[in-house]
Amino acid sequence: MYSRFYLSVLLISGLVLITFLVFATYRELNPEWKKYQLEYRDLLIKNAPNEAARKKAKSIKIEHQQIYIKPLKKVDRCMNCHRGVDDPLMKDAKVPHKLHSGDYLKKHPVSKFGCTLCHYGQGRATNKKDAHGKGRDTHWDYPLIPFKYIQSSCAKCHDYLFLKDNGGEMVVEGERLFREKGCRGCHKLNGVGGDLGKPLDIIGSQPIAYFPMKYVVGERNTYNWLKQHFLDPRKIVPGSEMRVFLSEKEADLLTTYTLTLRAEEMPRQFRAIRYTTPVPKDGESLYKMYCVACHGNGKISAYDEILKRTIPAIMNPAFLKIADDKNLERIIKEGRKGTPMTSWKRTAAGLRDEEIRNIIKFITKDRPDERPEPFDYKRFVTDTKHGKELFNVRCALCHGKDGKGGKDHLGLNLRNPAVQKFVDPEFLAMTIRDGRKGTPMPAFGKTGVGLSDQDIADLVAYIRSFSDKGKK
Amino acid sequence: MGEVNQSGIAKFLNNIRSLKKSFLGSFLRSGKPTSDKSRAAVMFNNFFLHIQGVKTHINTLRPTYTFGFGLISLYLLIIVVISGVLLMVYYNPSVTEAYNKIKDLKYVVFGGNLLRNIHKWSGEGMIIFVLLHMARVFYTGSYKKGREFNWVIGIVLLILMFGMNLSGYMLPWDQLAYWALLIVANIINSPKEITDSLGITQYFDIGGFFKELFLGGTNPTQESLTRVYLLHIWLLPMFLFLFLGIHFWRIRKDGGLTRPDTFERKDSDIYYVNPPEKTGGIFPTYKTYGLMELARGRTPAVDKDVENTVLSWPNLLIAELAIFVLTLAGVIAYAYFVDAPFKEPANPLIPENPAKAPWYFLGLQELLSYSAFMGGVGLPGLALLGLALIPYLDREEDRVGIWFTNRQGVTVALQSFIIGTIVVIGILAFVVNFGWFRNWWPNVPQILITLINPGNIWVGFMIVYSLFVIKKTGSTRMGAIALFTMFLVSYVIFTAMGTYFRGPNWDFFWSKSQWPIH
Amino acid sequence: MRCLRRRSITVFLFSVVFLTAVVMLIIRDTESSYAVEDILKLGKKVYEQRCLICHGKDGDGKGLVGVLRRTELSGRTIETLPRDFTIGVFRFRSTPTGCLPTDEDLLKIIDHGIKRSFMPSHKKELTLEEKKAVISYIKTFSERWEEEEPCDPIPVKKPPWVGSPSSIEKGKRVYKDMKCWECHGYEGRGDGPKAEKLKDDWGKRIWPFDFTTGELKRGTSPENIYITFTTGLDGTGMPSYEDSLSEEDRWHLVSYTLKLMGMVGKKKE
Amino acid sequence: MSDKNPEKGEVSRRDFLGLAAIGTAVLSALGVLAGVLRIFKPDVHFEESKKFKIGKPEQFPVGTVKKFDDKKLFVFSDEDGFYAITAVCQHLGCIVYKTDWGFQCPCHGSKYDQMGNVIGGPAPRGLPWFKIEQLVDGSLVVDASKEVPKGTKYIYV
Repeated sequence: MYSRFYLSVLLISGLVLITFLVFATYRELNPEWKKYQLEYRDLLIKNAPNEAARKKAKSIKIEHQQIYIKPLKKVDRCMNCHRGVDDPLMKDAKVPHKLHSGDYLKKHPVSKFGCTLCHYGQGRATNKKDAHGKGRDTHWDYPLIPFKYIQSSCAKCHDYLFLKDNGGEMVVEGERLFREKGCRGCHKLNGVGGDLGKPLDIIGSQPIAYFPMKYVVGERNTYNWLKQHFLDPRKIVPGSEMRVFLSEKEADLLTTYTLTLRAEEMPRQFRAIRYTTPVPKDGESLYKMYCVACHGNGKISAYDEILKRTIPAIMNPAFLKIADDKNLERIIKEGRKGTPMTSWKRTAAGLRDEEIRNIIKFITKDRPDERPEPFDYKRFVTDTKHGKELFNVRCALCHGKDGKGGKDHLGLNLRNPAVQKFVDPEFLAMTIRDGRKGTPMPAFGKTGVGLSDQDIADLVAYIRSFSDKGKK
Repeated sequence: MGEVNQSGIAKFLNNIRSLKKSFLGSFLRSGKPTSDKSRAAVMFNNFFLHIQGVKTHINTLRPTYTFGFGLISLYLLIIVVISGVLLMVYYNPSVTEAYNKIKDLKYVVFGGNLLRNIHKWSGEGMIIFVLLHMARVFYTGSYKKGREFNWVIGIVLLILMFGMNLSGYMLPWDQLAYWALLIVANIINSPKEITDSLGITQYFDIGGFFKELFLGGTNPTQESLTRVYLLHIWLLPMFLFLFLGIHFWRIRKDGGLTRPDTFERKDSDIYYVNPPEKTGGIFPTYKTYGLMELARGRTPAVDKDVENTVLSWPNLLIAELAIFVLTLAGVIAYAYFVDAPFKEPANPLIPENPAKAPWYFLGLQELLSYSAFMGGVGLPGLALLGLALIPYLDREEDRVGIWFTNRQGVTVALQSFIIGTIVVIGILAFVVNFGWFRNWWPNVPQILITLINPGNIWVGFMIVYSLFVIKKTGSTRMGAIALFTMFLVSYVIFTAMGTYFRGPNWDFFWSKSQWPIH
Repeated sequence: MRCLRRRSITVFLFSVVFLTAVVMLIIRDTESSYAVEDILKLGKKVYEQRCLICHGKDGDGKGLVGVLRRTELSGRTIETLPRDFTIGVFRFRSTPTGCLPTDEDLLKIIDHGIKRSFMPSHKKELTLEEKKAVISYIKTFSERWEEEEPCDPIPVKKPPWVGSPSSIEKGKRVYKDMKCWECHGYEGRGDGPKAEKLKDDWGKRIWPFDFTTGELKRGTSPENIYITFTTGLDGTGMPSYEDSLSEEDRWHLVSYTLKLMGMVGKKKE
Repeated sequence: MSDKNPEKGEVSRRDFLGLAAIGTAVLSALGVLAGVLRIFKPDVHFEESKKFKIGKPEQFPVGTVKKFDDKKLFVFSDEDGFYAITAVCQHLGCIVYKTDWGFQCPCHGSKYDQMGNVIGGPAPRGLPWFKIEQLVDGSLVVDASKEVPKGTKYIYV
């Protein structure tokens, strides 16, 4: 009777509509977690020790499990699938029904702490992929933390002294490594440290987008980025100047420690910090914290491919012989512009005067007793022109024609304003005359190449004239 | 007394007994529509139905004439409104809560994810169908003969609909939302480009003023979310419904949908309509025009082609119902399979790379990457103005209601389609390969780029080409067809360019798989 | 603008060619005018000015500068001593293994220096005549130069397919079969199982090349890599593969080496 | 009435009254509209101050660049003094990053040189420089609401 076309359209689309409504309802009624809960119930029934327990197990309800932690504003729905996590009967069950390993849950009841506080992952999610936060399409910045880094979560509430004996060795070791590998030579933490790298204060809680994931192998998450970049910084960040050479295990330790550096702070009632860990103040520890990344043991001077320059041997006796404390303090405090050596004073990198003095004390512990023979630069009348000729023949090989040193040159940058400004001519002259034993810098004086004192004075005058030219 | 009481109670009991009948009778006043008269009365007496005529022209019911685009847009709007109200149950316009609320909706609300998908996709579906509707109205010349103003209303509705979609995009407060909000705010800010060039920003910062109005500050904050929310759920819908009312009212006043002056009924029409009964009924087809018996109008309308009309009940209503169910089924099927995008929580410190606006604005964003002002304000403004002016600049009134007017129209449309495609792709290829002024002369003043950029050149070409067509064919309608076809082509191509071929740093990539991972 | 630049380039090139021709004519003229003693005298002077500080007074590589250290990207510190001329063994030759290098080989080293070893380039500092003189002087340090004649250089002709994916794949097999990885490591990082205890012919600790660290000492080009495979590096653990590998296989190996060095087969960004 | 010298443009009393009444209505409506618009703009925005302390001058050794992520700001220090350049791209508000040659915006590929001048991409204007002031206690304050001409560097003790 009615129009055939529209009626058939109505019929077909009505059928499609009903089909999809049925599909959608089915999908909504059968979420992934239900399967796990049913499995869990079957396990309970199977493992029930007595009839009463079996009866109880049979009456268990399949429903949403949610932990709401008010002070943290956290919602965890992990127990939708991991319902057996605090059930002692599930000791031998398989994941996801397995009882939580160790006795952590005794002191950290699930109802108070939830799961994602330590394990991360997306607590609100109710399917495995989203909840574990794996893959980029889950759009979750804090995926489930690999088991080997899990200890980083302990440091949210516990102090290092406690962790040391109570299952947090990796954090403690990581912290030690962090100090001894000299990370703070380049990175600031709590406002103290060098300026070359990025500040690390909240690095562990930065979103994934913060890290350039281009070269990361395997899953692209913060954990893998951190570890792989500890193993080979230049592979992950091309052109990185990070000087770090670690074994696999050390990289894991440092990753664990880095992950403890987070922005959020636990509310008081969660924290259990009893002791503040003392920060070492002695020269050796400080040297390791701030200097060791570049200067190593300070004994040898080598050209460095990473920084593209020669790193001076600051604990070389020949150097210490002529460098007095005041000179050293000035170098450390002001830094050397144009080199990676930052200014370490209180207002820049954040070291206290006392700490700098301790470092100097440590550096100069091998200083030879004898003092060098003074050069007395002032008594000479100098000729920069002659100095220039000498420089081009004698010094340019290593220091470069313009004295700038730099790439593929053994010598240091002599045009460096710090050298020009702070290093007195006496020091320069003595260095040229006596060389630096233990480094490629030979003695140009009578004992070595055989330049006269006048020649050396001319050279010094020429070198010092760089700064005048620089200004023009 | 007792007798009166008794009879009163009896009456009352009687009333109760006949409650169903009397209630239904008051509700469905014309009774079961069995005769033509009662069918007409149903349409007439019902608030919701009376917006439609009692009789409908067969042309309106032919699916190949309208394809139901306008109707589908309306139904999508209804679906959007209903699903939107349902979403409001859970949504909370707060920068800290909005994101979590939507996650909850996804994970623990029965059908919540589907609901969100339906809301999202029917909203975006509206864009497509409104544009198709617009194209239909245009190509059948339906903006003429008194319908000029309704076309303008349609343009207003188009803008409002874009605004609704856009403001909705920002509510989840994820990375997409945040950066889209920022980009839109800066599009609003883009008149600065002109005021800067003129050096009057200091005194007359119109872009900055509106940006501030929109964001409630200088950066997207809670204030911005509140304002966007207000726009999305109240201000824009209110105006949308206001103008929608006018739109429908005008359709009715203009005599329903357009149709050819010389309409010929085909045998195949029998598939679409329930043919009018030749015998019986109150409308002897030989006698009267229109609804004189029922309507207390002044004069019977002539020229209604009454021979080719059929009763709206049931013909029109069954068609409308069919299309409604079709729309709903389509939306739900799509929403079942495709999830609405939802990314990481908003992070003001780390921009998305590429930071893309929602897809329907990516054509604009492509233009924006040449010049912010022209792409964001100048060209869209010009395009909307041009669209609105079409009915006033093309006043040829013959052959309204026929697709492409005539054979020449088909040719012109096809030619402009081909030429438009080639020229747009040519311009894009040129820009991708050789860059623009700034790549050649880095110090070129901005005003020059604002005035001469690929977008402007394209618009200039469109105008010149349609003038050329007008001159060649001697018909303004042909010029309009050329212009509109090119507009559609460029909208589609620019949008596709922005969506599929632009990657990080807005560089060109053949496919997303070539994007550098970052 | 561009036209002007092109013209100035033409003028510049032309004048360079012209000047070179003039200089070469002059040099050829003056060359013959020196007697052998004069050449040695000049050589000695140049040597004492520029070489002595590293290579030592007697050419034994024990100059004042001493050991040169260098920390690679992988963090290992390599110690280098300047070449000892008294043994008469040279690494960077174009002649077969065991042979003396040609004068051109030595000249090339003086001109270009040795990458990553602090041997600087003397191309601009010395005239050709001085360089030749210093080569003559260097030859006086070892008796080998009197007893032997340098062999003929090995011809190098690069096939066009070097660096292609299939060639890389074949090279990878050669790398595996010839046990290159024993020293150079599985990923070419110079950390193979044998690398730990590698010593040169005089008992000094040496390190296999880490391909990821940068330039080849003799300069990174496919030809140079090929010549290294063919001639070997005398005095080190790097043997010559002239006999054990076909020319084609050696070129395949070059492809793979280039891949390890990250110079081919990298996805374009 | 209206036929009274309409060509002279004279207005009768009643017309005048009508015009005045309607005019007043329109004016008051405009006034109300302006007042309504004004509601959207609070006297103070509910956001962080545009002026912020960045620290003492000693904290910026000569030759350093510091990026203040949350303030979207670069602070430079060279021999001639301090200067602050915004990190907000002037095209559509993305955040630029520092490169060897200047600044690069990830969104639409705008490029700026070291001074913040546009050298590529769609950005309509260079990155603005902000005013730096010094407080009594010696610390530096960047005022991100006040632009200064490019090249203005501040020298403080």
